[in-house]
Amino acid sequence: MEITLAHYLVLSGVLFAIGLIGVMRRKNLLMLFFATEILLNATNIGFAAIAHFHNDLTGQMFAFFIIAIAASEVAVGLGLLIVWYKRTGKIDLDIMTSMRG
Amino acid sequence: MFEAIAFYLFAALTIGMFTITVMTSQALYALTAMASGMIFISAFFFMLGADFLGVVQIIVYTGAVMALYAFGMMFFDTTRTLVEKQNNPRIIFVLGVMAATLIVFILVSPIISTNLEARYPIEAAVGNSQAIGLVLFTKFLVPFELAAVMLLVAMIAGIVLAGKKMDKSLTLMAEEEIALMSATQAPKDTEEEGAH
Amino acid sequence: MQEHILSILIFFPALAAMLGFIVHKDSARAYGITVAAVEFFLSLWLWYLYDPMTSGMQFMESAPLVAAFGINYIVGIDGISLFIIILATFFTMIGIASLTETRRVKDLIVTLLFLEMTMVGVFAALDAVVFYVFWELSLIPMLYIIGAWGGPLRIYASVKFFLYTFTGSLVMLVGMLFMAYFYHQATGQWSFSLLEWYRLILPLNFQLWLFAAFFVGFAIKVPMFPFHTWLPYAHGQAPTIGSVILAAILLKMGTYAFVRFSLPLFPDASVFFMFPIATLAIIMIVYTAMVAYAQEDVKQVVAYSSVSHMGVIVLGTFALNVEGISGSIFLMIAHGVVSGALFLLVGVIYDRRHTKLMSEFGGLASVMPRYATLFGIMMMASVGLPLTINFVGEFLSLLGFYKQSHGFALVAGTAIIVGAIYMLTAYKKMFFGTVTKEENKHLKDVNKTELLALVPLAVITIWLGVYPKPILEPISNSVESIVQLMHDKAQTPEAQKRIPNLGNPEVKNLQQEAH
Amino acid sequence: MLEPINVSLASLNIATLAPMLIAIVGALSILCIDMLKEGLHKSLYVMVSLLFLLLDLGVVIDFGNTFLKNGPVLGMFDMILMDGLAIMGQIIIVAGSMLFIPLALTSKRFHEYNYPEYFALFLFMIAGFQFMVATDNLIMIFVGLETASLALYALIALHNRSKSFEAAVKYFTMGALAAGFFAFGSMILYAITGAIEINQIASVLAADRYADIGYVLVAVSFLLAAFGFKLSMVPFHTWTPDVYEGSTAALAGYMSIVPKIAGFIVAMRLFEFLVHSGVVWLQVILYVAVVVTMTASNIWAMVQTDVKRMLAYSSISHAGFVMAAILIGTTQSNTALFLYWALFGFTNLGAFTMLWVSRQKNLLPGQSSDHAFEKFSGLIKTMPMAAIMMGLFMLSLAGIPPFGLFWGKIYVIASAVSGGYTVLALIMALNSALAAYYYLKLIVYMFMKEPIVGYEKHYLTNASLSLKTIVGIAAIGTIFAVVAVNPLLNVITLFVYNSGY
Amino acid sequence: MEIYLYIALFAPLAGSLFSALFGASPKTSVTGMVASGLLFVSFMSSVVLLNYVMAGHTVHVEMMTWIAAGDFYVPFGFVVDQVSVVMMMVVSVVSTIVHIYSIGYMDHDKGFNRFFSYLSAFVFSMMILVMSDNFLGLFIGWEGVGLCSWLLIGFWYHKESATWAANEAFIMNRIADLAMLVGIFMIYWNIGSLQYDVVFAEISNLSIPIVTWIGIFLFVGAMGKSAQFPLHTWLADAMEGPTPVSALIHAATMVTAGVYLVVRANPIYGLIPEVGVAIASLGAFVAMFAATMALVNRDMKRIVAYSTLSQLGYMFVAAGLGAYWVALFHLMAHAFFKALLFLGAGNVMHAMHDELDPFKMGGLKKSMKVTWILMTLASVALAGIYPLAGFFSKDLILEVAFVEQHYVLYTVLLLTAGLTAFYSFRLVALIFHGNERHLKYGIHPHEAYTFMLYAMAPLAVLAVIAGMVFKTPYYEMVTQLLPAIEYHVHNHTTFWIMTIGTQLFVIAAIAFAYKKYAKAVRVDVKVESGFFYQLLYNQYYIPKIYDEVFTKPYRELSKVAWKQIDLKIVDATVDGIANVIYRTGEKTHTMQNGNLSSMLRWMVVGLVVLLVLAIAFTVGYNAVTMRAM
Repeated sequence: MEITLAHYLVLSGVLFAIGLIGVMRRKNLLMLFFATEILLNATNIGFAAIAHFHNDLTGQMFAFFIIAIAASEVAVGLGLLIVWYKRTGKIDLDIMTSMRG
Repeated sequence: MFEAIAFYLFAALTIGMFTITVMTSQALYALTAMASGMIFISAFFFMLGADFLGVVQIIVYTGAVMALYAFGMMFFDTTRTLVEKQNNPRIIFVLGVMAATLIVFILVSPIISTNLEARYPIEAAVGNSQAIGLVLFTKFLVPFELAAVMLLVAMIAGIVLAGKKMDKSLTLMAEEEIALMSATQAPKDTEEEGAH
Repeated sequence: MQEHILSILIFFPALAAMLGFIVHKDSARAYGITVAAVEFFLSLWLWYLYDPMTSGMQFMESAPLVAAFGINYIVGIDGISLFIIILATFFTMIGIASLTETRRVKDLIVTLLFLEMTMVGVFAALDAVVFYVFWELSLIPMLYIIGAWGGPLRIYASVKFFLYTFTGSLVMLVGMLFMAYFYHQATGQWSFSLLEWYRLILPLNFQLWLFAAFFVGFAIKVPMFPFHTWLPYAHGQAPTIGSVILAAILLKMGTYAFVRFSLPLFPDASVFFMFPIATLAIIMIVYTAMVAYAQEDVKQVVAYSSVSHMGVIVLGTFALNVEGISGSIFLMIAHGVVSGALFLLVGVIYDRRHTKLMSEFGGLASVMPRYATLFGIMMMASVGLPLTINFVGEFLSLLGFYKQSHGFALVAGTAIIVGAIYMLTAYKKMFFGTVTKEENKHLKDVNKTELLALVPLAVITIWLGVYPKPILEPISNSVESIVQLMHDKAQTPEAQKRIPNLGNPEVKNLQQEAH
Repeated sequence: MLEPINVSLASLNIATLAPMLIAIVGALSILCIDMLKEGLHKSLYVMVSLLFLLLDLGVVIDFGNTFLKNGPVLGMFDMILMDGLAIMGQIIIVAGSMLFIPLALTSKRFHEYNYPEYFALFLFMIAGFQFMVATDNLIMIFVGLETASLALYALIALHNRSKSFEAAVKYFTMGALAAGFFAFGSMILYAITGAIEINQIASVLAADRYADIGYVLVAVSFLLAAFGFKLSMVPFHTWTPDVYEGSTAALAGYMSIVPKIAGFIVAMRLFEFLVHSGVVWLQVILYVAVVVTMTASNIWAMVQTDVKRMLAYSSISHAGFVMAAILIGTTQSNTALFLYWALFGFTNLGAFTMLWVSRQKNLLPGQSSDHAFEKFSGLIKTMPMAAIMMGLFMLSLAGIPPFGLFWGKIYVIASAVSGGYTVLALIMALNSALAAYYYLKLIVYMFMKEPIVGYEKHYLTNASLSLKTIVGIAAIGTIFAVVAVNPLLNVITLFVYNSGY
Repeated sequence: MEIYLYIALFAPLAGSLFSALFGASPKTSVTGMVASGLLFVSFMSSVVLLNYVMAGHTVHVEMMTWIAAGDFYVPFGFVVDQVSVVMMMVVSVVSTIVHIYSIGYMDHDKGFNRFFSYLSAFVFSMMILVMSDNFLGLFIGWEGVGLCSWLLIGFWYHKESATWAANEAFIMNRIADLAMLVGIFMIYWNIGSLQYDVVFAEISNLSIPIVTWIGIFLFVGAMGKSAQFPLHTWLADAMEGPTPVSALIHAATMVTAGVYLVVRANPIYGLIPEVGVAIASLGAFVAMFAATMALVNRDMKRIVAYSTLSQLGYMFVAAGLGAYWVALFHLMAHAFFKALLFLGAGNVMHAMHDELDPFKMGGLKKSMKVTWILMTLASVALAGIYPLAGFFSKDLILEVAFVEQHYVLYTVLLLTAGLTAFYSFRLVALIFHGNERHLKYGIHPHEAYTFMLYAMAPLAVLAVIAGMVFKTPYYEMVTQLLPAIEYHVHNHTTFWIMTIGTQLFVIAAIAFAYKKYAKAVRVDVKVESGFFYQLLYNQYYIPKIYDEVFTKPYRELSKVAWKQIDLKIVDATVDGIANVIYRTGEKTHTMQNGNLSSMLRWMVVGLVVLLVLAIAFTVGYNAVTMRAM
């Protein structure tokens, strides 16, 4: 049986959904960031697959830039987490509710 | 056939790994599972002929990002069991499963577009990295440079935020305290972080 | 200067208000009186320059504002707007002159002068957007006046006033934009100029919708039943000056707008909605008169009486003939004078007793005879006694509507009965009987300042009741042109039947001369 | 083998990069200055930034002239697209930034202004936004967006107090999720069209007659979610009030204007052709989204107790209002969008600056938040000028004529009417009435209540000449907007029309 | 002649304004003098005009435009013709006398100046009413007298009953005025003018139904002013005012305005005899109805008021039957003797310290001889004994009814004549004869000022001679304008039987009254507790019914309208909408709970909703396209 683009896309979609579950579920911010990485990675599979099946490099380029973005996000995200941690000693997002309403 | 086996194998592995990442209550498991998930993804890249991407994936993710996360975990002391209070776990899974089902429902149907055309076709004769290099430094030169700026921004942001200067908040200090502090060139004993 | 007199009239108070910030607070009132007096005399001069025999617009000025979107600063007046403008300047003047407020007088004066600008602007505007601008802008000073100088419930009252009116006028704004769009469709040009809109003949279903949209804005302002409930609160809480201006001028914006917009733009719709609106008007007349009768607070009586009278005005407007419309416009002025005076009078007693409950009074006629007399004159005018200013308007309005429907006019005519009931009852409660409350025994009669405001009003009330011609004639001339316009534009047979054809208005004017 | 590619330098139109490059160079030079000498006063950096932005603006305006003569310019392998939208967008972005940067010159010292990096990041962010609007390539949009966003997260956090960290983390996390949405949406579009340039996507889809309707809709769903986040459409808006509250008033004001216009331009590029494609679904969805966003945020704004949060909800509502212009999708409505946003910019600048002026470092006794309503009680009695200014901005926001926003508002509503969306126009109008309630609430506090004893001397605590100047500019812009509307309208129409929107 | 017209018209106004100047100051006799003097001037001018009119001329002036809008045009126009000059004479004579009388009567009153101001204003209004040359001008006067009546009834405003009566009078009149206005509207829209001459010239061109309606509406207007059933209750209550006011307004002039209107509008009523008959029937009914109420009443002034009402009924019978000149004639005669009666009553009241119950008086003829004579004279005239005025005017009406073959009316009127005689002399007997019952209340009566008595003298003279002397010249003058119909019973025998029979009947009634009341008053408890007595004493319970049926429900309904409808429905709806919106905000803004997790979930929810909608649409779309294929 042949593996088609649809297979990859479905995989991509499933992984994305897993990422979504993680994003919704995680209370520990660091773990939450893991989940956002999953989202981007899921997309990357899709891009690479499309590039392959369309025989077009653009998809790979997109995936490449997404990796760059993911990396930058990690840097900034960790920076934010560090200051937050220094201030509160926790990285649990449930304590982050000083603003509401 | 080989392709199929490889696909299903890696798909299962990736899904498994990521599920662990998302579901486990052990931070270390999560980290490890994600790292391996990333590597399995690079396998897909290789399978799809995106060698360059595969390499970048391993280097950037498994090398840089994961290292950062590992550092973060140590810093935040999250190696223990995570305690995460879920006030309504069911809704999360309902939403997740729904999203997955819906996306899959559409994605399984074949694409019937007839006007697809490859703008930058992959030529078999050319190595993937070479081709990418060519495209990257012509068509995608500007985004590439911009990505560099973005990384610079991320770097500055990371450095500034994690820097020691953030320990004392001028925002929260009264004007007199600031004046005093700059006059005495920040002696250590006046460090009253978080006056609130 | 004459060709710019309207602009001067509109913006002079605003300019003066800005400069007023600099004036020392002790002199603010004198400054206010001076400015308002100058403005009033300017408006009188306008009357002097006005040619009463011409029915069209005079002193037109035009300047582009947003030319790309067809918004122009167009102002001009005809007989319909002239006198309401004079009324506005007059009431601002005597309002400031009779001011007894002591808290932050300067702010109040400045606010009033801004309000004056918006009032004059509304009545002079001939461009829908400019009209809308002034219309909305007039809410702000009034909001402030009620909210800052009002009674205990002032914030509720002022916010209610603002939001209610604002909501209505936003619907109207959509109507205006649709009208402009329609004009654009018809001519390829954007225009908000009223006079250009007049030339459009709209299909009936458009007319109906647009009429409804405009109606919401106007009806809330008037205020028509069942949109009237903001009014008692506003009046109840507003300081005297606020009530006076609100009743005398601001309410007139709604009825004026009916004449200026609804009738000539949508003649067929006007006929179509004539009876529903007349029904509302009658409910206003009778029902609010009953509500007024039940009140315990004299100011509320006057407030509800305003609604009741506005009902007659609306009815007269929708008579769609010269008699009715002229009458309703005259009644606008009349009601302005009379209700303004009544609110001033209520203010007089409020200043002395700090209560407006009628049960607190009684027998005032013996303690304050001059006050009782002035109140009596104004009350009788409000009741619509002949030879007072109200009668002319009320009579013509009812006369006009009688042409359209005998039954409606008959029911509406009960205004003269129910009006007498609540007014006389209120008067009786306040002035007749013996003085029962100790505090009332030594009340001072009206003083000179108050007389200064009240006597001119009483004089006008009777003068224009006896000799309304100087005002009625220009009004009537201008109304004729509107009615003729409506007749010419009317498409449905019903409308053609209901709106009279005047033939050539010029000839008729001559006929009237010969009388 | 690959042939070496010959590209003539002229065909690259390297000049199209100039505006963004100026901003980047500005940022780098600030970093260099800091490297050469530490501890320089913030006013230096403000002025340097201003200078570079001025240059930037000059170049953009120059492009505007060229555009009017020659039409859109493509550059750098068609990666940069200088059409009317891009130019308009950049003008608003740069000019808006120029008006906000002097707000750093407060009389009180706040943490972030001690960092030269703050200004560098600010300029990088502007460059990011400029890239974002000056292209129709999804990659460029994505990278530009992320550059700007990452810088923005840092700027928020640099205020250095727990609320600002909280705001930054929230914004960041949700932004990451939105980035995921964007990426996934782009992926699906790419899957069915093989293109990542919006106009190519459009033409492919049109050629296919939207055969893969399911894919298109799923892609649009993802993109809508992503831009819903950026433009704070309900229910993707939840970050807005928290982030506004957590960041400084100056930055909050900035966020209510500049990032949004960038978002709108991209949204316009993305959704306009879809709206016109006759995909009813999108029209309905956008319709619902617009109405829900406007109404819900207005309703929530009513119950706020903090002025800044109230303004946050209000800006959500305004965004919803403007989103309607995209739904309507006529030249007039797109023109209206820019007009509205330009006028909104001035007014909101004023309003947030007034808040910024009143910012004190610690909460006073009885004060529940930085800009709680009660702080403004009776302001007319203690600081009449401030009260009048604030009142003016509130009135303008409420759409009371003749102040700035009114003209934008009628033009948007007019475009709805002419576009055949009469009911929408009515809903928009009625929403303005809802909105009036909460703007009025502040006016009520300022003008109709008694001052709270002890608060009065804290009101103008953060004022400085430059802040006052900005308020003045905003006030003048708000009051005399009517004069500017006609020329603005003419120019914007030209730009929008010639860009094919 | 115009100058006399203006003098006659405006002299009272001048008097009024002059008095008004001193309105708030303490008593100054000069106001009374000046006002009376000016009225006398007005009277003299009226005399001049009368002479002029007698010579067959009329005066018609148009002073200035009043209301002109579109086609509507009404001037201040005045006409002195045969009808109006009669009214002017009546008004000016009676009012001059009442003014002079009042100087004495109001001597001790604090509101002396105010009183004259009001009283002269009333005369001015009345002059406008009778002199106007158009319906709207008439309406000015109509309302003007209403206003003055309100002011004067409520003159003693500290009395609750007085102010209540004043308001009642005004409001009741307003009800009728509405009908009158409608009548005016009808005239205008059908004829295009309100000028009498135009209207009367054109009226015959209108269809009869329209004319009928006009007639009905105008008459309803007249019913209010002339206090015809069912709008009659205010008149008796109006007796709360000072007695000169009752004499002038509620006896001699204002209440007859309704009659004047019908007479004036005779070309209209001439076209619609059916309406005329209805008017006459109502008039006869009222005549009887009022007379019965007067029989048992225990209030001196109310008795006289009911008598006025009854006489107005007579006038309407005449007017309704087309005998306009007779109606007008009775109006004039009645004015004289009724004013006299009232002024006499005023003297008695003065003497009795405002006591009104005749059962507490008695034997006053000793101390108040002149008053006794004057009042007896007036009562005789009222009873219609030859040769006093009443005989000529009232019996003429009986004849009219007879000649027009309305025998029922005739019978009613005849009976009423008897009743009239009875109650009139019951009053006279009770007051002036018998025991001095008042002594036990410690009252020592005294005669009024002499000049007051002198002032009354002309009225007495007129009451005596008006019938004899004036009838012929009056008839000749008036019939130039009014239909000249001589009402003679052609059969001489019948005539004499009728005349003498009537006289005898009346005299018998008088005798009965004297017999019953002149000596001692026996209170017949059985009769007084009987149904009829109670019915009559309580004015047929009509005021009570009105109170129960109209006043109270109106008050309750008003309360309901305010508290229930306005506040609880209309306003509550508005506030309700606002509250619902606000509450929604309060309830739902907790969605923003500040927790990042739920914020992220909201985003996913948004996405999923979009996806669901997208898929639903896709499925639907595909289904549709499938079917299409």
